[in-house]
Amino acid sequence: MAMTTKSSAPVLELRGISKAFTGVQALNGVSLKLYPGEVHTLMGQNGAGKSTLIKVLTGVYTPDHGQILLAGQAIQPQSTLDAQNHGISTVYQEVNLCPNLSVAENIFIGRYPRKFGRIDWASMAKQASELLERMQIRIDVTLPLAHYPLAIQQMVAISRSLLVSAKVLILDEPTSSLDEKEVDLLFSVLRGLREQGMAILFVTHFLDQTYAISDRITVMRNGEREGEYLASDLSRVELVNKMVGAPAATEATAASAQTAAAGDGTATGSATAAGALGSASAGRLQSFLRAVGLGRRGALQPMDLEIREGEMLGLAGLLGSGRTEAARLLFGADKSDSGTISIDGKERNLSSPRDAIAAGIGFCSEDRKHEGAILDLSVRENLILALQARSGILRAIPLKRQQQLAEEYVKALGIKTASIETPIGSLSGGNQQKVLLARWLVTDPKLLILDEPTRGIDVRAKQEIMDYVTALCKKGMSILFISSELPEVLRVSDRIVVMRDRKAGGEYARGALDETSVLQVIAAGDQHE
Amino acid sequence: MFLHHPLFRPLAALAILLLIDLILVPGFFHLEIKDGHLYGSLIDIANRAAPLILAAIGMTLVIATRGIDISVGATVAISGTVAAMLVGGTMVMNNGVPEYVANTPMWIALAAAMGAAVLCGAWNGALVAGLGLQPIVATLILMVAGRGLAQLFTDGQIITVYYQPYFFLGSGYLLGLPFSLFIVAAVFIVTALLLRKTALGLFIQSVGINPVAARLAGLKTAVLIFFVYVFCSACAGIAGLMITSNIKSADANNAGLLLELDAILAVTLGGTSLAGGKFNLAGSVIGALIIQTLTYTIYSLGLPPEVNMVVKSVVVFVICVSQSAEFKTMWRRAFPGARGGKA
Amino acid sequence: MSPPKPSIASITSSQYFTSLITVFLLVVLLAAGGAAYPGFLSLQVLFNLLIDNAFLLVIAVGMSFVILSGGIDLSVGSVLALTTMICAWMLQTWHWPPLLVIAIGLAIGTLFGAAMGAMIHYFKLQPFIVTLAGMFLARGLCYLISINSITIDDPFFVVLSQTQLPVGDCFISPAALIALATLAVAIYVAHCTAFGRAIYAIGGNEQSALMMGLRVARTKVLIYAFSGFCAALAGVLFSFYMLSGYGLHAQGTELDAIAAVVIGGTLLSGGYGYVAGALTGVLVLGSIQTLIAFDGTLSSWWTKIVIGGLLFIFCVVQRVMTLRTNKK
Amino acid sequence: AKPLVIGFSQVGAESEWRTANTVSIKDAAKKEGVTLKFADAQQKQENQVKAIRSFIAQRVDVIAFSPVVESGWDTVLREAKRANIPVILTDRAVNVSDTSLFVSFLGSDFVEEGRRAGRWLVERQKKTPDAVLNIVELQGTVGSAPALDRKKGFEEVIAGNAKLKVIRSQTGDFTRAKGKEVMEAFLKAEGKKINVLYAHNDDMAIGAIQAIEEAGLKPGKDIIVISIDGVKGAFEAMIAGKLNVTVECNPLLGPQLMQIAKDVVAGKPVPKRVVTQEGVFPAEVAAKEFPNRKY
Ligand SMILES: Nc1ncnc2c1ncn2[C@@H]1O[C@H](COP(=O)(O)OP(=O)(O)OP(=O)(O)O)[C@@H](O)[C@H]1O
Ligand SMILES: Nc1ncnc2c1ncn2[C@@H]1O[C@H](COP(=O)(O)OP(=O)(O)OP(=O)(O)O)[C@@H](O)[C@H]1O
Ligand SMILES: [Mg+2]
Ligand SMILES: [Mg+2]
Repeated sequence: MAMTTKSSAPVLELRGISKAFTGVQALNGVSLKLYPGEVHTLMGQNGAGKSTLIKVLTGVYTPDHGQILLAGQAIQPQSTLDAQNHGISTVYQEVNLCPNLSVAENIFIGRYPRKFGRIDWASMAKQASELLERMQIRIDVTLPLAHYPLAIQQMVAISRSLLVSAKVLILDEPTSSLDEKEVDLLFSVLRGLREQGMAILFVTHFLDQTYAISDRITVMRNGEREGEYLASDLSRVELVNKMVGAPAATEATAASAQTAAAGDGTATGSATAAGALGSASAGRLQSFLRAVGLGRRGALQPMDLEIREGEMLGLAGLLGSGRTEAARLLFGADKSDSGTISIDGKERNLSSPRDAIAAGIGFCSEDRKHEGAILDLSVRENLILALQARSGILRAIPLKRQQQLAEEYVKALGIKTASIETPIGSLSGGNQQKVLLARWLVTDPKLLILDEPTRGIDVRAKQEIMDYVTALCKKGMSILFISSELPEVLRVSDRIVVMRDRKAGGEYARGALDETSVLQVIAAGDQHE
Repeated sequence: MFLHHPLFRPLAALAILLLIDLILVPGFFHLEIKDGHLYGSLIDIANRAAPLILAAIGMTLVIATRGIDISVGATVAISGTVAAMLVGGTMVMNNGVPEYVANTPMWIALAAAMGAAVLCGAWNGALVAGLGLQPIVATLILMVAGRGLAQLFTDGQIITVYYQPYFFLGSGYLLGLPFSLFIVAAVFIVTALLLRKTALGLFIQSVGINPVAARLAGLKTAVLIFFVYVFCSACAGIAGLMITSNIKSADANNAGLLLELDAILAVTLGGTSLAGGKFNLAGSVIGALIIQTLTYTIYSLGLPPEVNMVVKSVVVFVICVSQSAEFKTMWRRAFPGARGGKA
Repeated sequence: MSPPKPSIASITSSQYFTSLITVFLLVVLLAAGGAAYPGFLSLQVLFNLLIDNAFLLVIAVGMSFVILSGGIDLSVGSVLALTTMICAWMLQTWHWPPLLVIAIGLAIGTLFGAAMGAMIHYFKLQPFIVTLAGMFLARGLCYLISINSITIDDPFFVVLSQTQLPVGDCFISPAALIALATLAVAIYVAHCTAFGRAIYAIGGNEQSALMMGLRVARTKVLIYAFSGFCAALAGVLFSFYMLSGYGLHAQGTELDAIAAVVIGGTLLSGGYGYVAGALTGVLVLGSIQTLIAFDGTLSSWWTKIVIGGLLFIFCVVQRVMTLRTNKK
Repeated sequence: AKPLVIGFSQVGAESEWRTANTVSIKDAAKKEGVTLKFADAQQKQENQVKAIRSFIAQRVDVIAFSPVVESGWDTVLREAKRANIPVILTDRAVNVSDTSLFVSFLGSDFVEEGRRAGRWLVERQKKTPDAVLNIVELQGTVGSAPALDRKKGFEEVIAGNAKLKVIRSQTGDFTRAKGKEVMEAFLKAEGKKINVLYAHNDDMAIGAIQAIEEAGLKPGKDIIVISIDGVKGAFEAMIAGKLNVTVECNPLLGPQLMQIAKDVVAGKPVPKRVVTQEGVFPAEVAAKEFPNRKY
């Protein structure tokens, strides 16, 4: 398909775009061509400049140098609206919708259906429902967006962008909070748009998805364009190497990159392979935390859960199956209305995050924008916040020690930041995520709950983080791992609890399940009801 | 480099105001020793600004948590009234000779006044942190009722104090400088140390920027917010003592009237955003000095009272606009050569 | 995918409840007044609530828009005073036709608001501070016109001031009807026009609104212009009410308006609430005052304390009931 | 018989003078067995209008009020008239097109108070006929009736005298704190040039006296201090020799108000204007007068 469009002129062309922020050259002479009727994927490590490029393209930032050509004409989009009027429609990395407005309004705001000059609410709701139904989402569109989990919000953002009859559609990591089924749906929608001749610029960290949909791939590295390739010409390993740096990079990097590439490719295979590396078998371990009948009306049906010392417990399940809710209850972020939690055999009342932290639990939330990052504060301050909270307000951690910790973790997790005093808000999405992970790692918790910790993190970083966490696990830290990426869960967990319909659906030891069988467990549950 | 310092612009605004005084008001910078202490316009400004600075310090922390406290004036009235009533003293005529008698030991009066102020803060804090009322309405309640309470204590009378030691607080001198300045300095230093040497500053900012994330990171958000309101009221309480001591009487209806607005103005002029989060304590102090200098300048210039407000508002507009980053960009675009080198 | 069952426990549904609770509490307040004071529950007393608070209602409507967008406007009371002053001045010294004078007054108020909105948006200044300075400026301008109060004796104003539209045995003033009409228009604008929805969007998340391609700049300037317009219209109504222009008119009205809007169930952080809440809020404040006037035994300070106390009870009951409902 | 019901709308409780006024009215009502409906307007005209409307709704026998402002009373007073409720003004006058809207005005005359202050100064000036006296003026709240009138009356009297010059005039908002603050600034700006201080009320004068003392001058001697109201504090200051004269503005209107109200209801004719008994108290008589002061 890409071949057919090759001959036509590009709809959108970027020439030598540069953009610097104080202390960072985010983009340096980047050029890019988008042809009608193709999916063009932008790949690169965290902080490579992908989001910045998109923001320049859509008028959020003004480039320092360079040109944007739309159908051969130079344009200077001044705002998102301006870009939209030029036929460029965008879904940004951080969901940019209004939580207080209804789902339908979020889709239609700015282009309401009207009757007698006023907004036609009924027809708007109907159209919105239909639109979402095309993506197989059946929800009450008249409720405020804030009612729904991040994934739904993401789908709403995508539906919104589909509504404009745009020539160019830009999606910045739209799939990071979607599960596989939804990704498939999204892709079939995108394929349809491609048929109609739309040019699609797509950003993702998932190699599978890249290959499933792209015609062409542009790799970015350190704010520069590394190269542009036809998807069919570029192997996974090559791609990863190009993102990470020359193949001549250190052996370790290349090796881990390859594992990552391989891991993403063949999930079940590597699960067993990784299993060999795993810690001691689950059965022998001591129980750390035991929850009995833990539940909350309307969110989670009473469930039992046991987490053992030094084990990685995976929580698998579809979107909205209640994983996040379970994690929040364990952490005391929400109050449970049934059940008990005991830690080290003693019953504990975890009624606030403080209690949980005191009991040695850490929780890395899935919603980094609203529940994680304190945007105006520096990387250092964000990083030590939980540790400081635990040691109490009066015992301030000396600045020296803070800096040392921050430097240490910036290095250990490969956080790309101008300095540890940079506000976390100006870091790229993936790097913010790493800082938040570090926030919990410095507290040296006995149990770390990771809710979608690898969301928005590039392949190599993902591998590094999982390696890091696995190593901690071996040293005795327990981990509750929640991820929408089934292969990843299967690969790293010692045990897996599958959740569906907001209750625990079953517990399985490593190796007892593969991807298809998990899906079967979930499906079987559905048949039961 | 210092051009980028957050204090640069408030300081520059203050400097320009003083420059105007230097040019237009003869003898503005004249200082002399009178009765063994310094005497002059600058001393007046500092002395007058003291209660405002105190209120601004407290308000800064409240604003940093995304809150606001519009009951500061009422708290000033309450604490001042309580102190004045307890210290009190009455004038009795003894054979045509006036004689002053004090009522309660001064330290008890001061403690009671501060206690009343802290109670006010606890009330506000409980409403905001405990009940989750919106700060402006929560503190509106005390703003309306507080002055009423103070008047209730005094039966609507102005309570005149006849007790010499009490006057020291607001109009005494130490080492040739107004004693109130020492109080302000002490409060400022204690607050700054508290923010620096403990994690209070970090926590307050975190709560102000993202309360949800702060809670999930294990902060006691409610306790912090409660504390901040108590602190603000305590500052207001000291300001109340200072004001009553300075005019040797407590005027429940007028003491600290609209002080909250000036305090909020001072905080913003000092570069702290009302949206919460990052704050600048020293900036608030400078903001308060800007306001007082401006008021004093208006008096000194002999402007007719009708134009006071217009002048004040225009100056505030000018300072705010000149402080905005957007204005700087526009300015640079308009005069590329003029400022290019500096920035 | 399993069909969604949205939880009832969420901010927005509680918003809806908050508004209902406010109405409910208002009814309780009126009933209590009726039980305690004879003659309190007459129709005329209820109409007086509207007649006496018409200007406050208009201001609160404008304030609702501003607060819904996440801003605040402290200048409204002063703009009201300025409008009364301008109207009185033009009528009494130049004898211009009253309709022209009203139009000029409204235009000045609107421009004043728009200018503040532009400063807020383009210089990224804090609404609180810009409108606080605007508050000083508008009051100051009043004194520049005259420090005396100016009596208006223009026949048109006098007629509008003294007309009583009979409703049964009772009457209502034209100003009250104008205020209600303003409220109706504002409700329509807020819920049925793109401008109204953009206000909510900006209040929900300004950054997102911008990213969604809304005209944030234009909307924000318009919001403050509208608030300025409402303040000026309130000023015109106030001149009907008082038949005078005066620099000290309506001191502190901005706080009453903010309180009314918030009591009506609108969140000061923006994005949540209904314009109609302004009416309930204004009626609550008005009823409290009327109750106190009917009681007639409270001294000045007790008046303040009782107003504070009633506000407290009101806010707490509202809050607690909202929390309750949320829990269910 | 049914007790007389009077609805009284007070300005507020903004000063000692005002509270004394309120107390006097309440006490008189109690003494006369009159039911008093008291409403406090917290210095807002609109609140007074609201209160008057509610008095009308309650069908009181007489409405009395101290208007916050002179203008803007036509409409509501017309409503009162239509409801056949007589209206008595206290303390301040109103400016209405139809004077039949109220039956009587009981109160002091602010312009006259200003004149008295001025006359006292003119007399005083005669002691030192050659010296030019530089006056600084502390005005009340900008735009308020007492501030406007006291300024007007004072200026009227001194206008003819070339030796009396107002060199500074600024508002002190009727409060001690502001009075002191403004006086401090005056002292720095004009220094020893100031010979006379004219304050629109006692509170500002008391504040200013402190500022004068702190400047190392002697209030009452180096600077002549004139003020208006005659509250207790002023007498204390005069006894201490710091204040030269206060012009009385009598707040004790209660008994007279009750009398007028009764007469009106009984159908007796009442005078349209009742001026209260007021004096001028120079420092010399302060000690003697002090024990008699009720407020
Ligand atoms: N507003 C800003 N201020 C300062 N620096 C910024 C800002 N936005 C981005 N940067 C910097 O620019 C660089 C590129 O960031 P960008 O968000 O484009 O990365 P990305 O490729 O999208 O990464 P990710 O995959 O993690 O989302 C990063 O180093 C980031 O810190
Ligand atoms: N498809 C959906 N439609 C509507 N609501 C949903 C949907 N999916 C989840 N929810 C809501 O999400 C809540 C539980 O989901 P939770 O976030 O705990 O699950 P999760 O498995 O962690 O999902 P996610 O992948 O979104 O994090 C429920 O309150 C439910 O209302
Ligand atoms: Mg990105
Ligand atoms: Mg989740």
